[in-house]
Amino acid sequence: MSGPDTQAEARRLYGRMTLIRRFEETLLELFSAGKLHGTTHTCIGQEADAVGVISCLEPERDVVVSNHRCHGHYLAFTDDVDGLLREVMGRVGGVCGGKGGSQHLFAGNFYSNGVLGGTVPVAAGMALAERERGSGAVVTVFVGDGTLGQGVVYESLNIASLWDLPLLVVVEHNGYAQSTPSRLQLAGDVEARAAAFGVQTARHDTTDVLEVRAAAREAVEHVRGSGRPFFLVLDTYRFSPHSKGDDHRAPAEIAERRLRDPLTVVAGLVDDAERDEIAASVERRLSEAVEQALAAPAASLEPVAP
Amino acid sequence: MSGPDTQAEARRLYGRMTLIRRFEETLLELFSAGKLHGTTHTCIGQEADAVGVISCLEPERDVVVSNHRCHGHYLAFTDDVDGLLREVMGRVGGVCGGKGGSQHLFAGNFYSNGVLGGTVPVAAGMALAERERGSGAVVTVFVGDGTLGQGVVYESLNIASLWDLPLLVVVEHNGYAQSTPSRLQLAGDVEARAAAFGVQTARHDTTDVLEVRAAAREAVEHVRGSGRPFFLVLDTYRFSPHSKGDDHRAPAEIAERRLRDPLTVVAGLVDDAERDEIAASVERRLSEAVEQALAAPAASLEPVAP
Amino acid sequence: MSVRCGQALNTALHEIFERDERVYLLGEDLLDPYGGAFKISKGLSTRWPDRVLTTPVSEASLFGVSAGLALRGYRPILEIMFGDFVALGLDQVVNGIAKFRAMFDDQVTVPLVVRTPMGARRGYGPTHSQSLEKLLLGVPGIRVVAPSECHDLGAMLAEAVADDEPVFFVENKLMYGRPNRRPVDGRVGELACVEGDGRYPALTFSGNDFARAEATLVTYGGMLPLTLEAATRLVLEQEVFTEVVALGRLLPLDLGPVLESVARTGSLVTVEEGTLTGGVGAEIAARVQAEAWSDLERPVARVAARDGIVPSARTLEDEALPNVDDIVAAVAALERVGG
Amino acid sequence: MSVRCGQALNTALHEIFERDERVYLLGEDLLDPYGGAFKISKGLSTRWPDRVLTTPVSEASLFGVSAGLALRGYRPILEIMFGDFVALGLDQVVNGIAKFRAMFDDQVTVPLVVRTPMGARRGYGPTHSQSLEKLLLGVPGIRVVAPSECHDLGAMLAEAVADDEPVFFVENKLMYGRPNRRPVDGRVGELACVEGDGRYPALTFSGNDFARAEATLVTYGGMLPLTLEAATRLVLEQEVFTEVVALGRLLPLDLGPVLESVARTGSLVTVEEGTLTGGVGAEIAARVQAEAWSDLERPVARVAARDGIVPSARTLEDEALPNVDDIVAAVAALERVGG
Ligand SMILES: Cc1ncc(C[n+]2csc(CCOP(=O)(O)OP(=O)(O)O)c2C)c(N)n1
Ligand SMILES: Cc1ncc(C[n+]2csc(CCOP(=O)(O)OP(=O)(O)O)c2C)c(N)n1
Ligand SMILES: [Mg+2]
Ligand SMILES: [Mg+2]
Repeated sequence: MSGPDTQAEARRLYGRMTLIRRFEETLLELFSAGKLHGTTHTCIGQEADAVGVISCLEPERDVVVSNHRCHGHYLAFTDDVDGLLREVMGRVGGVCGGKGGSQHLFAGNFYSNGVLGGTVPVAAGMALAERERGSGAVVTVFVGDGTLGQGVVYESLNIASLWDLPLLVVVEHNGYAQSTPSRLQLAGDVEARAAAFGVQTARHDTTDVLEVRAAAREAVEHVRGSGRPFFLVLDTYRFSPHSKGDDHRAPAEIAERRLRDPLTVVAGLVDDAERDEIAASVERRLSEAVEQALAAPAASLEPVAP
Repeated sequence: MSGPDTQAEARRLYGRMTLIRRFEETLLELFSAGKLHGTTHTCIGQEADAVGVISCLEPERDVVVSNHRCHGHYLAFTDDVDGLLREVMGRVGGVCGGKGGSQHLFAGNFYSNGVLGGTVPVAAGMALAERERGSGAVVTVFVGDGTLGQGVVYESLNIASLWDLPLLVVVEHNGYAQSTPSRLQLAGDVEARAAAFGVQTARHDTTDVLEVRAAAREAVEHVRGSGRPFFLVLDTYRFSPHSKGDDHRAPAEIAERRLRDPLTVVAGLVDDAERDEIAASVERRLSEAVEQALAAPAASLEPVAP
Repeated sequence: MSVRCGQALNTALHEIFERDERVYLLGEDLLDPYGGAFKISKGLSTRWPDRVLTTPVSEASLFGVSAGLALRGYRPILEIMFGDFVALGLDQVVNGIAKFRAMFDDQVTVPLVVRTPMGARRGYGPTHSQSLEKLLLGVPGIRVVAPSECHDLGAMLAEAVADDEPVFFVENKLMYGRPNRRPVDGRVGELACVEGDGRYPALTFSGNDFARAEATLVTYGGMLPLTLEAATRLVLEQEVFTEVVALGRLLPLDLGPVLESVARTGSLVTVEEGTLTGGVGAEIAARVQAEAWSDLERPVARVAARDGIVPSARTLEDEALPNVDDIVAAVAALERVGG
Repeated sequence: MSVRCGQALNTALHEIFERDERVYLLGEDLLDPYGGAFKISKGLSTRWPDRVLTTPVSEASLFGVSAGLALRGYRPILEIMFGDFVALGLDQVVNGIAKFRAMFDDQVTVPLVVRTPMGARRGYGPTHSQSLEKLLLGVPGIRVVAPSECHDLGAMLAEAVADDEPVFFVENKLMYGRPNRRPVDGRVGELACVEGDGRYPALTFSGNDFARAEATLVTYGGMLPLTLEAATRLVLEQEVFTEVVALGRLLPLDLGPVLESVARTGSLVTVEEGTLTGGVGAEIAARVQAEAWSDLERPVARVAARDGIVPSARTLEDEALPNVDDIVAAVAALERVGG
């Protein structure tokens, strides 16, 4: 589990996670400094999910549908720091021209929406399109555990199973919906909820991006190979507040989960020098992006010369 | 299984089923004769469900929530032939003044609505009310197998399980939603869909009203005793079309299921004389009801002297 | 003898399916021999078994699935069995379908068509008889098309499928069984009929070849035959001539033909089957009084269903819904105000 | 210094809970210390742990559950975190909650209150900034109440809970943080303010003690402060006096105070934050032109959001939404029409 290939891979994944982490920390700082307006939901602590799963996808062919907590998915899929930063900041050059903002992103094969649950049937429909087109694409939709409260998720699992749709549902189970812990919103067994519809499932309690990647690879292969849906539950944790403030979870609980920070977990496979280099290059990239975004004009309805 | 108590019981249940059967056959005749307007969904063939389940309930205390196919449930619960007939016929004296018609009934602790699925959360809310009031009531909601396509059913199972609601969901699994057979609308396993939410389940493939009654008694006792929901699947079949015409099922399939007609199945426990007596009294009751309904004025917005 | 409207729609669907293999049909009970609850989809599943998907009873999800198909290059048609059930899909409509194009900065389109029958007068009761298209008027980002029995149903359905915007194609239950009375040589029966240009055109009718008329009646969908009957009765019983405009599209609302007619008549009555408050007539009245103030000799009047349920009993249903008498009375009452 | 509107609502909830044990609160993230996303429910779960139910994220079901509670004798309050999510519950609203009483022939009532914040100007983007109350106007059988920062928020919420009809209590996100500026001795600051009678009263404001004014502005909810600011600017910059009516209830719509004011001013401008087409202003305009035709010197004008999304970027959001300038311009433009 630590040959040279794994190490190169770990480095790449570690780099991606570091970018996402620092991107979102930067957003929170910009908010605190009053340089951002609106809302944001960071995935700090959950980066292994986005990076591990999306590393198994082919961005030219596969489709990702995400939710309110979409920055990590977006960056893992597109690497488009500028487009996202400017979108969130409402500046010219935002990937949706400032119309969508943090929760409503589109680029290439990536889509997100901020209303919970409704993304799942849309993803199912996209999977149907890809199946009909014979593209061999897998459509991956990320949802949180709280989103399992939405009935449309089950309607869509039923349909995906009935119609053999190439749909991968990834549940990022961070134990909370906003302020509400799972025990107050989820009865029974999460995996069984999908299995009941004849959908194959797996669940992994890990923040190790390589483990996530291995689990996702199996899931993606299952979907691509069989053309049938898969329901992958990833137990995780967010260190940051739900949105920008207002975190009432016990500090001890957070501290304990920080011991399993995905950046630390995989760090053993990246040597110090590489880590420093990654850190430096991420900081460079982000500070340039921030500087340019701050200098860019505010989004406007007038078309901008390219 | 055939002592004198069982026989008396069987007679009572047989009588109730006969009433429902003949009531609905009469409706279909009135439709054919152009004496009825609107729509109707008969439960011909499924009477053992309504009669068996409702025989375990206490109409003064327990609540029933039903769907489009509600005549059997209504008659089993209220025995109100006149109120229902006039409601369906749009005459003065209809139980909802002609406003609701066939699918939208209310009387005492009975409610029905014609939009599929939405009844389940309403029933859950009623169960919450009864729990809070400490009435010890069980709220029973009848749905069809096709209605398991509605996501709100799963939202409500989750809530009923999380909140310990005294809710009995009865699925009358007649193998079809309108014209569509189960295999085209239900993936996976029906019982597992509820079990996944930590809800106790049972499934019985029977048209024997005594068996239905035994199964329902267990379910009702479970709900009343534990205060927790129960999901009871009853496999059944309707002999009549979905609504008034348009039945494309194979005649051989229907014929085969007619061998298990609930009226025949239990008939062995009722002797010929009793059967004749029941038949005669049902005919008398229905023909009087029809005659009076036909003579009654059309429903009107003006209040009618009692 | 013209074909019935239901048949015209069915034929159009066959032609659309033949022409464009990106077109899919989703909905409940679509398979032959059933062919959909109102039979409009008959024959399609036999000819194109792979492109007709009969679905579970999962309206909310179906709106989303259709949107997903449309976002990825297909042209789905979603049949919602009763218009009342559109309510189950409104999150998908309001927070997804209507917004994707704008919020993704014009980089995507959602070319889907939702076909659904609205309307009452069949005794189906409160949850199966509504005219809920009024709710859709408040949702920017979609189109609402509502043909009448005198419209070119096939052409309009084809236009809807070819449209890059999401289209609600609102049918009417009673219309299905009635003849599709297309204008021939500019006439429908005794009436002169002028058809507008472009997609989803309005039709304007006159009983005296656009000679002087005393009021304009604007309506759509299933209320057209009642409105035309009222217009005829007004001529026969009161010698009052009117012009009748049957809109083809309710959203975006193009009131050109109405404004032109009002410029001639000076009076307007809106006629719809849905309930009054927040109805189609409200938006029409608000616009016409703003845009044609100087043409109007009196306030715009509205004829609509009583605010409330559509009861099940025929007698009660009749009392709740607008009928020919109501239209005649509304026109007669115009005399008494303004002027 | 008056309390903030959010605080006033929170205090009212505490009083309502104290007074009536049939009152329950359901919604997402209600438990202390969180107390709901906008904190309006703070403290309730601590005092009444059994009557505050924090829920899964299941809006559709929650509408139904609340209806069930209400049908069986309780008085539930449902908090929907963002008004945009009302769309998920519209089947329950349209096909259940709004119909039960009528279709069950007046034998039941559904006394539930849905509290929800609508409105934009916080950069939350297209799916978290809408003013969807306009869609509810087309649903007979419910009430829609929409207090402004000058209304007696506590009393109105208590009235809603005491109401036997289902009530949508539409709050406004920005209002929560603003002072609840109740009239004192018939004045709010410089302005004379007359409060109507009965439940959910309208407020009518005048900058010159109801001496001659040139137009009436009718608005509600979060647009009141902008409308009052526009009225002030019109006086200062153009010496144009107006009267401003802040409705308390949108459905059923009681336009008495508007008609009274229009009888004095002869002109009406409607002001709302939601999108124009099919908005609240459409119904108001349709009614006022019908009922006050002879009082009106010119057509009713409407100020509303551009038909489209509420974009996320502040600059774009500002362009899409109606602001003080738009209101001033609409009044200034009145001069140019009719008269
Ligand atoms: C339909 C809907 N209801 C409520 C919300 C408000 N909301 C935003 S995020 C969130 C919690 C979601 O929890 P989960 O699905 O577990 O995702 P997480 O935030 O934990 O990543 C809620 C309730 C929403 N966006 N959409
Ligand atoms: C939300 C909704 N969608 C569709 C319908 C139309 N419809 C009425 S009954 C029915 C089939 C229901 O099947 P099932 O639940 O199995 O009950 P059954 O008719 O077999 O008793 C359908 C699709 C409806 N009433 N409500
Ligand atoms: Mg979560
Ligand atoms: Mg069935």
